[in-house]
Formats: sequence, C-alpha cells, structure tokens
Amino acid sequence: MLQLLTPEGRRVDDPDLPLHLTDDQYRAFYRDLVLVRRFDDEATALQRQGELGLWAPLRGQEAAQVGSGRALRPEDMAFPTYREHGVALCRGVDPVDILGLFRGTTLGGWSPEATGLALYTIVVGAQALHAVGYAMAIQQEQRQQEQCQLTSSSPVVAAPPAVLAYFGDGASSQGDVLESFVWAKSFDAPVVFFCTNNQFAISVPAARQLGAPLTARAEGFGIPATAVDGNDVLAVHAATTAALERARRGEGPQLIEAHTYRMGPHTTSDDPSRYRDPAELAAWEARDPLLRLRRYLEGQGLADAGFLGEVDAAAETLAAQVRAGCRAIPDPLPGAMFDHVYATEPPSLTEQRQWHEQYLASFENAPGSGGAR
Amino acid sequence: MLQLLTPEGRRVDDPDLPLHLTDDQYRAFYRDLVLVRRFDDEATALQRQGELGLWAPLRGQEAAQVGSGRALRPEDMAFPTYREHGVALCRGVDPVDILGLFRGTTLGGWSPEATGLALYTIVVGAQALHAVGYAMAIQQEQRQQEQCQLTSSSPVVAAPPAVLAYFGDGASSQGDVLESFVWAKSFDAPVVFFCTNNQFAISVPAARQLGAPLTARAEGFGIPATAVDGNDVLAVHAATTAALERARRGEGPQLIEAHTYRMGPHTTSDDPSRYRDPAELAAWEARDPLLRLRRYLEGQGLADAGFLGEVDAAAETLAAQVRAGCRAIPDPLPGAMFDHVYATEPPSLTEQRQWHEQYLASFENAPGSGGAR
Amino acid sequence: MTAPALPRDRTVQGRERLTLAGAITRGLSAELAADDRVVVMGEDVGRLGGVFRVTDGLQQEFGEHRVVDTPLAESGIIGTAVGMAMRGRRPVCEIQFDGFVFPAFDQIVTQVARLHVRSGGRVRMPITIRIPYGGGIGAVEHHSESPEAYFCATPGLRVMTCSTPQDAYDAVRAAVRCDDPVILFEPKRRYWDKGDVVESVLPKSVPPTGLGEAARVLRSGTDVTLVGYGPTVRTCLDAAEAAAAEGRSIGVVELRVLAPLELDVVVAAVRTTGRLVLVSEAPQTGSLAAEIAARVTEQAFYSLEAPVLRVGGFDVPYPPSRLEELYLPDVDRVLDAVDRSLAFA
Amino acid sequence: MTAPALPRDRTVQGRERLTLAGAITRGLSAELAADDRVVVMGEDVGRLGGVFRVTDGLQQEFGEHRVVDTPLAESGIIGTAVGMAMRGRRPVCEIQFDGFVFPAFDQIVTQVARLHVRSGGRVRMPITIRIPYGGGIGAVEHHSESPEAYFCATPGLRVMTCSTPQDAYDAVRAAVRCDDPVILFEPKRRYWDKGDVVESVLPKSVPPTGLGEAARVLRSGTDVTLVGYGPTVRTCLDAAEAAAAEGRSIGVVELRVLAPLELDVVVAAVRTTGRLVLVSEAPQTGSLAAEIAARVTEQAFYSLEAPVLRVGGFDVPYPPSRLEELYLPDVDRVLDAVDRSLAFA
Ligand SMILES: Cc1ncc(C[n+]2csc(CCOP(=O)(O)OP(=O)(O)O)c2C)c(N)n1
Ligand SMILES: Cc1ncc(C[n+]2csc(CCOP(=O)(O)OP(=O)(O)O)c2C)c(N)n1
Ligand SMILES: [Mg+2]
Ligand SMILES: [Mg+2]
Repeated sequence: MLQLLTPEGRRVDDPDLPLHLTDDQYRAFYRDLVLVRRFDDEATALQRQGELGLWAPLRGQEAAQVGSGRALRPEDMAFPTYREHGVALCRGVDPVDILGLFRGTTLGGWSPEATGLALYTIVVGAQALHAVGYAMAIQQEQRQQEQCQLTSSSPVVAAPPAVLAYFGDGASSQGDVLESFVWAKSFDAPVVFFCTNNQFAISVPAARQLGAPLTARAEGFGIPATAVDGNDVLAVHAATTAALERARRGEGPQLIEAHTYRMGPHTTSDDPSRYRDPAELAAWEARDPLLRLRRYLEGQGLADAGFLGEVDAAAETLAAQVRAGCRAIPDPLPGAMFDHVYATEPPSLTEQRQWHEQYLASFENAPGSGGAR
Repeated sequence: MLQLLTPEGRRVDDPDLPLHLTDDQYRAFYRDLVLVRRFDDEATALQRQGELGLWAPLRGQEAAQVGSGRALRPEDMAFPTYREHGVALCRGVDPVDILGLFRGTTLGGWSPEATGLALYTIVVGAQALHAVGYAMAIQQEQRQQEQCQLTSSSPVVAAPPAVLAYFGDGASSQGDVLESFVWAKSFDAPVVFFCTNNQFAISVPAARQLGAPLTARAEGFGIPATAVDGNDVLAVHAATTAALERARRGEGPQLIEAHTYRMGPHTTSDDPSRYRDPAELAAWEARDPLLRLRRYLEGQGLADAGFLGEVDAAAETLAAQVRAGCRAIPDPLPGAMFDHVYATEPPSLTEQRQWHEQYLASFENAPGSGGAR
Repeated sequence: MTAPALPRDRTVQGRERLTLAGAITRGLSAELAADDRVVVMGEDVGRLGGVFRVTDGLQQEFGEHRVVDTPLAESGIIGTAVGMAMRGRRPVCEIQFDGFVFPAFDQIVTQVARLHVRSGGRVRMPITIRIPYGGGIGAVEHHSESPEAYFCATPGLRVMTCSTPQDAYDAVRAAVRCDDPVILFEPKRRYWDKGDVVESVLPKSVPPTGLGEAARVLRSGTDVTLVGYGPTVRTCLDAAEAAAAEGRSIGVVELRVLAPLELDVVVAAVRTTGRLVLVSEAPQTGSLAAEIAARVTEQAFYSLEAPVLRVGGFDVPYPPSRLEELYLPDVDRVLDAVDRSLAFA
Repeated sequence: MTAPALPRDRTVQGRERLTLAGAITRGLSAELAADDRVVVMGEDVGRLGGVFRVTDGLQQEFGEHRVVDTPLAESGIIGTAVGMAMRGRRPVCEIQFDGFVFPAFDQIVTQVARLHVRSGGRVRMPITIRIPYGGGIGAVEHHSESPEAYFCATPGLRVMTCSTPQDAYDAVRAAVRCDDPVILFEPKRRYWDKGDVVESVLPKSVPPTGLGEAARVLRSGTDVTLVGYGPTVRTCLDAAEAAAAEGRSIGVVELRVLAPLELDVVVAAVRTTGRLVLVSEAPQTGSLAAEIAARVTEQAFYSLEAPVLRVGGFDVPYPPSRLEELYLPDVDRVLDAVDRSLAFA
C-alpha cells in the first residue's frame, strides 16, 4: 500500500512514484483538507438545524478526495458518488450548489461541463459506466480529430482529457461497476477508477463484499491497480496523478483503491453505533488525514501560527458563507417540477403544467380553508 | 491449461489431478461423446426440416459438456445455458424433452428436481446467480441439519450436494455473472462455475470481452480457477470432479474455464461465415474432442470394430427415437397458455381463460369464414 | 457450533399497539419462527436492522444465516433468492428504497415472475420482495417513488400494499406464506403510524397462494367513490371526512392486492355512486389507476355518470422534496377531483 | 491510420423499394453520414450486421469506431451510452431482442430518462434505443415480447414505433436527431415487409426534439374506430377491410409516438364514431391501451356509446410459439371486439 506520509507525519519516498512538492504546495494541500472538513462539518450542522433534509458526511475521507481531486486538470471529468464534496470543492463547484440536492431544492446543482464534475449519482455504481462511456467519447473525438489532421496535415493534438470515476467499497459489488471494468479494458478507455474503501457500505463491512483485495479484482479484468493509504493526501495525489497521466497517454484504464475510514455516520439518518466498534474508530482517528499533514508541516517549520490562523480563518469564512448561502437558497417555484423533463416540452405535459398553475391560482383567489373549493 | 489427452490421442498425466479410469470408463466417455454429437446433429436436421423453430448446436463442445456433466452426482444440481444438451443427456433428461423449447411447445421441458438439471436460461447470465442461491440454500439446510443433530446427537450428515453453473465467454461480461462471483465468495457457497469459452458470443470474439484470462478474473474475486482444454474430456472431467469435491468439502467456489470451439453456427438462424475465419475453424477441427479419444482408444486397443459399431448403432437408435419423438410432441392445448402462471389461478385470469374458451368454441359452432362472427 | 435458543412465540399477543413498521417486524419474526425455510435477506437488514429498522432485532433472534446481510447489488439479492427458492427456501428480500429496485428488474421480470410457468408448475417461487415506497418524507432522489405499475403489468407477480399496522402485519404474513412471488409495497411515510394489532386468523385460513381480501370498503357513500391504496388511503378517508362536512356522501375503497387485480368491490361501489376517483402517488400516465379506470369503465359503463378521474403524481420524475407536497395528491386535490366528477351532469 | 473514404450520400434517392429492416439501415446510414457524433453500438451490430441485419454494412462503411460491437451486457451498453451522450455523442444502441432490455432497465429509468431533468436541462441525452419487438416469428422465450408499457410509464422518455418502410425510415432519422432519449420499438415481424421509400422532408423540418406526427388517420370510418401501432396496424387495416365487406365503416388510427402520448387524433375520431377498439400485443393489464382508454374516456365521455375495448395479449407471459397465434390479436379477435362494441346500445 502506497504511503508517502506516515500517520506520524514522516515523509517517505517511493521509487516508483517520486513526488516533489514546493512548500506552498504542501501548505495548499493542508488548506484544502481543512476547508473540506470545515465545509462538511458545517453541512452536518445545517442538517441538524433543519436546513438540509439529509447530509452524507465525508469526515475521514478528506485526503482521498483532495489528493485525487487536485490531480485532475481543468479539462478532465470526474464522476462522483454522493459523498465527494471535497472533490466538488477542488473542481470549483460553488459550495452552496452542493447543498441543493440535500436541501431538496434541486435534483442536481451544477454544470458538469463548466466544472468538470458530473452530477452526484445516488444509484450506487451507475456512474462508473457513465465515466467509461465519457472516456470512450474522448477517444472517439480524438480519433476524428486525428483523421481531420491527417487530411489537413495540421499538428497533432495535445494530450486528451482523462476521466476519474469514484465509487465505494460497497459499490464494487454492483453489476454496473463490474461491467464498467469490462468496457474500460475492452476499449482501453482513458479512465481511472477511484475506489474509496471507507470500510463500510452503510453497516456492512468491506470484508463481506471483498473476498480478495479490490486491486486484485481489477487486475483480474486486465486493469492495473494500486492500493494507497487513503488518509495520506500525498500518496493519493501521486498515485492518481500518475494514473491519469497514463490514461492520457492512451495506455488504458487503471484502478486506485484508497484505504480510508468514514469517521461519521453513513448519512445524518444513520446510527453507526449499531454496527461499529468504537475501538476501530479510535484507531482510525489516530490516522487522521489532517493531523499527519499538520505534523509534517510543523516538523518542517512550514506552518507557523500565522499560516494556521489564516487557514482557520478561511475555513470560518467558508462556513459562514455556506451557512448564509444555504439559508438563502430559494425554494423552487411550483412549476419547476415540469421544467426540463424534456428538451422540448410535449403538449400533454404543458397541459398538466397549466392545469396545475390554474389549480394553485384557484387557492389564491379563494384564500382560507378549502382552497379551490 | 490442463490437458490429459493431446489432440493426437496421447495420454499425459498431471501431478495435481491424477486420473485413473478403467477401460470401460474410457469407452463410456467415447460413447457419450458420440451420442451427444449424434443427438445434436439430429436436432439440427429437425430444425432444417421445420420440426424445430430454432436449434443451438453444441458441435465441438461435446467434451466440455460430457466431461463436466459426468462429474456430477445424482444429488448435485447443474444450471445450464441454452446449449448444454450434452449435460442434459448426462443428467438423464429425456432427449425429446430437450426439444420442446425449440419446437415451441413448452417454455421448459423437464423437472429440475427429478433430473438435477435446472431449466435452460435464455437470458444470458441470469442462471449464475440462481446457482449461487441454490448453493447457499444447501448450506442453510446443512446448518439446520447440523443443529438438529447437535441437539439430538445423531451422526453427522454425508457430504452435501454441490452446484455447477454453466455460462459462456460472452456471459462473463454480464453483471449477473460478475455479481454471482461476489456472492459465491462472500458466502463460500458450494458452487463451481463452468465457463465454456467457445471463442464467440454470437459474432463477437472472446478477446473483445476478456481483457485478461477469465481464470485471472475469478481469482481476482478470491475464487480459485483452472483453465482446461475443453476438447479434452479427461481434463474437463478431472478438473470438474476435483472442484465439485472441494465445494462439497465446504472449501468454497471455484471456476473452470474450458477452452473449446463452437464448430457450428450460434443457432440455426446464424451465419458464421460473416464473422469466422475458415482457417480458424479448420485448426479447431484438428482438435476435435471425439477424434482424440477415438485415437487414444484405438492406440490402446480399446476400440475394436465391434465396439465402434455398437456405439454407432446406439447413436442411430437415439437419433431415430429423437426424430420420432420430436414429431410426436403434441401441440399444447390452447388453454395451456393460462396454466401455471400462478400456483393458484386468480379469478381475473380464470375469466380470461373462460372468455378464450368460449371465443374459440364460437368458431367450432360456426365453422367456415368469419368464425365468431 | 451450539444450537441457538429456541425462538419464542413472536405472534402478536392479545391486542398490541404497534407502528406500521413494528407490525411488519412482528410479522416477519412470526414467520421466521414458524417456518425454518424463511430467510430474510438484503442490504443492511441484519446488524443494522434495516435503514427503517423494519428488521430490527431479527438477526439477534434468528442468527446471521436466517437474517442475511448481503453484498450491495439488487440483482444479486433477487437472483440468489431465486436459486434459494428453487431449493425450497422462502426468501424475504428487502429492497432498501423504491428507486433501487431497478437493478433487480431483469431478475424479477424474466425469472421470478416466470419460473413457475416456465417449469410447468414444477418450480415454485415463494419469494417476498419488500419495498418501502412512496413520498412525503423529504428524501433525496430515488427515495420517494411509486413504481408499482411496472410490477402490476407483469404477469406472474402478485403485488400488494397495506395502510395500517394490522393490515401490514397480515399482509407480510400472507406474502411470506404465498407460494407465488409477492411484491409488498410498504408505505414508508406511514411506517410510524400507530395502531392496534391483534393476531389475525388470516395466515392460517388463507390458502397458500391467497393474500386475503383484495379490496375492502372502508366507508360507504352514495355520491362518489374514492379508491386509494397504501399511503393514499388516509388521504381518501380525510377527503371523505371533509366532504361529509359539506354534506357529501363519499365512499372509500382500499385496494390491498394490486395484482392480479380483482375489482368486484370497486365495481359494486361504482354501481351505487356512478362516480369514481382514483388516488395514487405514481405519475398518472401508465399508472395502475389507468388500468382500473379502463376496466371499471368496461364493467360498469352504464352505471358511470362521469368518467373515472385520476388524482396522482404528474408525468414528471419525482421532484426535489421542497416540491413534493405540490406533487403528491392531498385532500384538496382529491376534493377538486370530486368536484370535477360531480360536475359531469 | 489513414483517413477513411468519405461516406457517400446514404439518403434515399428518388423512390426506392425497401424492406422495413432495410429502410432502418438506410436511415441509420444517412444519420451516420450526416453527423459524425452519431455512434451505433450494441451486441453483434458490427461485423455481423445485427441478428436481423438491420446494421448490415454499416461497420464496413463507417468503421468499427462508429459502429461498435460491444461486450455482452445491456446495462453496460446503455450506461456507456449515457456517458458518451454527456460528452456530446449521439449513441444509437441496439437491444438484440425485446426480452433483453431488462438488464438495462435501471440505466434507462434512473439515468437516461432523468439526466436532463436532474441537470436542470444542462445535460442532454440524445440516445436512441432500438428494440425489435413483438411476436409472430415463432421464436423462443424472451424474443416475442411487447414491453412498451414500462417505458411509456416513465417520464422523460420518448417512445415510438413504426409500421411501414417509409415510416421506419422517418422514425429512425427523427429518433437519432431528437435531443431527448427515444426508445424505438421496431415491429420485428414486419421487418421483411416491403414498401416504397422516398427521402422525407421530416428530418430537416422537425424541431430537434420532435418526432413528427404522433398519430395518423389511415382510414376514416363512421361506425367504430380502431387504434393500432407497430405490428398491429396491418391487423387493424385488414379487420377494417373485412368489416367493410360486411357493410361496416371502420376507421383506423395509427399511433407512431407512444410517449409522451398525444391523443387529439384519436379523440377526434372517437367523437365521430363513439366507439373505440385498441389493438396491441402486450398483456392487457397495465398496457398502454389502458392509459389510452382511460384518457379517451375522460376527454370524450359524452361521445362514447360503448366503453373503450381492448384487444391484446392475455395476462400471461408470452406463450410457447405454437400457441402464439392464439395469443396475438388477429383479425377475428379485432372483429369480435368490434361486434362487442357495437352491441352496446
Ligand atoms: C442501487 C442502490 N442500492 C442501494 C442504495 C442505498 N445505499 C446508499 S449508499 C449505500 C452504501 C454504499 O456503500 P459504498 O459504496 O461503500 O459507499 P459509501 O457510502 O461508503 O461512501 C447504500 C446501500 C443505493 N443508493 N443505490
Ligand atoms: C441478456 C441477453 N442479452 C442478449 C441475448 C442474445 N444472445 C443469446 S446468446 C448470445 C451470445 C452468448 O455468448 P456466450 O455467453 O459466449 O455463449 P455461447 O452462445 O457462445 O454458448 C447473445 C448475445 C440474450 N439471450 N440474453
Ligand atoms: Mg463504503
Ligand atoms: Mg461463447
């Protein structure tokens, strides 16, 4: 399992994946981790306050998300689950936009094209196939561009975008995820699978679903795979960057399994005390992804009080913005439920829309009890 | 790849899978192979004559089917695709019963319980999950029996039955087959997967679907796997027997990949000349599963003219029985389409049945044009 | 391995006050205790007791081989249940939420629904598939849907739902004892409704393939008949009550068994009122309500004084939860339809 | 790598006589040539040209990257098509037979049908899913079904079918150009029917999300209206012809677009005849015909002199082929329903 930063904050090197970061880059990672955690905590708080219907906390998975999210280039596309809030922040999604789905004001929230992040997918595993198809489309585009260039003898195109497909340990049992391995290999698509093994699918431990390491499973499909310490932002970043580069070079798919731990509940509706050993949680807390980077920074003298204070302040600012922004998200208009069901609204649906408008209007005309009646 | 009999008919030994057969056993295998081929040829002929709507020939796959089918014990259960006619014969299914599905007189054809063979499954891959579930039920039964014995202190039960799940190279891409690997390993179910890699899923070569050997894929799920020469009835038999024994001992699932070749069309509706290289076919014809066993028998002096004549005569008798039996299969009665949709027929369906009866009767009452009218 | 403690009698004792979810738990427990071929299985049903706690305590009581936490794949759950049923088990599968049944759709439609007919009656499929369904709980996408139409249009399946704790208890016991596959849609927003439950004579008296009453008259009325099922039964009753205050006599019929559909009770009511309003949560087009409307119209054509009207979801995917109250049929929407029905001369 | 020969113009030249299957081939070819974002994909569609040869020759002409032989998994086919569409491709997926669409049902219902609405209109899903459907060809199980009801009940999908070569050509071109997902049900027993095809103005004139005429009057009549679609259109026309010989005036309306359902043409016809018989192959319960019956009854209540009658399959899984002629609606069954309709005073 690849590790470049021990839980104690000691930097180790891996001959296969040399990683050279500037001091500012180390600090930027730390800043990201802190902001992501703060955002997540704030969203949990907002749920407790009734502002969100539900929240899926990522606490514990910050390094897996930031390390991989920061490996993406702007032109790449990532396909998240419903828990990749840290990745969303890395992709520049407006933090408040992430909340709409959980507040119940939207089914989506942002532009995949503008952000390079597909929408959250709630049906476990479905997005893995989308990611592979998207990567196949990139290949098709490239081939067509090359053909144009061959006929027009203009220079060769730059490295194409790559695709990053997130899914969980539980999702690795779903037919869709397994079929996506078949397709990715069959077409040598420029896709990297990123499995966040956070040890649980709700209450079911990863061991129930994984009779062998997931890396071996991917390899059995002909897909090279790497296990990384998912609480080590450096290892995650190095491995994901290398895999994406490989995909861009046209060398086909790869899988990264990030071993991490979901420190909170599955969602705010969950009660992990029913299935989780407190000792296990404690052991993982000692491997906290923020703590180890902070130890490293402090050990290297890269994090003075000024820096740490600035990061905390930024986190608080973010939290305040998110809080205010969340509360300000307007409820959708009644007619919004008819919007965008089709690219062009069919007459029969327009009829329903109009009926509904008139029905609602009848209450306005006749306020008080009984409404339309 | 396990081989115990070369294409030239030379017997080789494998230290891991010692196989000791009596002369009669060798002869019995040969007889099986010949009968199975003759049956298949006859069914193809019946289709050409319009007696069957369709046929899925197994030509070339006789050794894979007989070798594995003969490894089963009466109490075992096998889950076939739609091409395991040789397995069906090994299980003692009445050959004529195999034809009903293809003649259009039934959706099934035999009793799974009485024969130890589940019905053909046309939806590619669906049966793999059934097989695992069946194996899990065996485990559950066993556990309950053990508990009874613990309380009643009677002796331990015999080795339980095992399950054999057939599917094709193409089917190995289906989510259901891949999920069946997850389940089998997760519950260590007494199931053996038997993949008949006949090199094609209709027109698509196995290489398009298999980016790595299927044995590696199974191993990636934690399931030990063995590749065998599928045209070598001895190798198939030895490997399947061992895997079933292992399953019976409670050591969990295993996969066998039998490398063979579908010498005929996918079905009688297919035109393999569109996608198949004649040279490839010729190369595989040299590896014919019947030929090599016959060479061995002849080399060992186990097959004199009397024996070979007797086998041919048996094959012809079988063919004649099948021909006559097929033609004698009665069309189902009109009302049969309402039968067995439910264990107890709901009133609304009985109404439809009765309406239909009366509707048909109205034609009898008013023969000639116009019928009911 | 030691023999487990013998499970105590889990049938309801006397009259107990239970939530609808709790009544299902008791029904499952009773069936697990009564028949050792019954196996409860699904995602998180064991240790966690299910995301709605419907299987709470069952794994402790019956062990992890009778109440099985499965891997996360719906096709796998149903496909392995098929195999178990082939060997005589009686699996009770939980699908975690309505919107997650679709990965199992192939196994349900091409295998579960057909193995009995395919085998000429030799192979039975006594599988129960429990699905919490319907909206109104403020959930995210795929957690509020009413996909019953797909299953009701599939010959070979039995489909049922329930609306009170007593009914839920009876329904789950009947479903588990049924020799045909049963899809049991549980109205999730009524899970916390409380009611008295008594041990029912139903599970013993019904034939193994019967599910009990298909439909029942909850309230008789002479002006208009309302038909609801699952979560909308209460809406219908409330609407009838409100209408009564305005001097209208509204009958309410509840459907328990949605497929195979037996409409005698509904048709009889319609012969009295001449007007029928159907209330369900699914998008209107292609809904079960369409079938009921078509069939009732055929059977009671001369009795109908107005076309059968449907109150349901609109023809859109279930909206974000902040809009669900507008999407779901409520008392006002039902009364509006009653008015429209009565407006037909 | 060398640049491929530029594909020649594959639109229909003048008036050509084609089979229905051949017309679809030409329509696909024309769209592949017109728009390099179009990708044909599915099991055996390339080298083999599809099990019905509908994609025959397309891979030779457009290359294996435009006409793609996929692995054998329907969820994989549709799921990857979703991803391709997200990046601007216009995938045309073939499902080999009606009965094999179910492994892809989850991707179709929860992803294809919803990404447009989920994304607030930002992500389009211009995916065409071609499905040969219906019975009458003597096939084995899962090869003769009519599962259109499931898709028609799913908001976000467009569903269409066709009945003649010209119509098939127009339909496939319109489907490929549609910015919404379209399920195109191809009546497989009419694949070999021949007819004249001319280049249609349709693909250019329809808006990108339109599919052309939703329904059309094929024959006007004053006594009873028949409605059919896909394979039953011919049955309806034959029945009308036979009835004409007995002096009855039977109108026939064909549905081309099954969802979203627009029934103006049908309702207008019913206002004339007062009697409607719907003819389709699917099991009756929960069929699209139920929705049509319910809606027409609501819209034309006062015009109806008889309840809307349905002629279709029975509520059983598609029977073994030796029984299919009894299962499928034929001219006699249609005429029987016409008689029953007319028997209502
Ligand atoms: C198809 C489907 N089935 C069930 C669910 C309910 N569900 C939501 S998340 C989850 C567990 C997912 O586990 P994993 O893939 O490990 O991701 P994690 O939640 O741990 O991030 C389940 C069962 C779902 N969303 N989709
Ligand atoms: C779910 C499903 N999709 C498609 C088909 C159509 N079909 C029948 S057999 C077949 C190829 C199967 O290939 P393989 O698994 O290698 O088995 P083989 O036919 O070679 O024995 C296909 C695509 C089907 N029966 N079921
Ligand atoms: Mg997890
Ligand atoms: Mg094959």
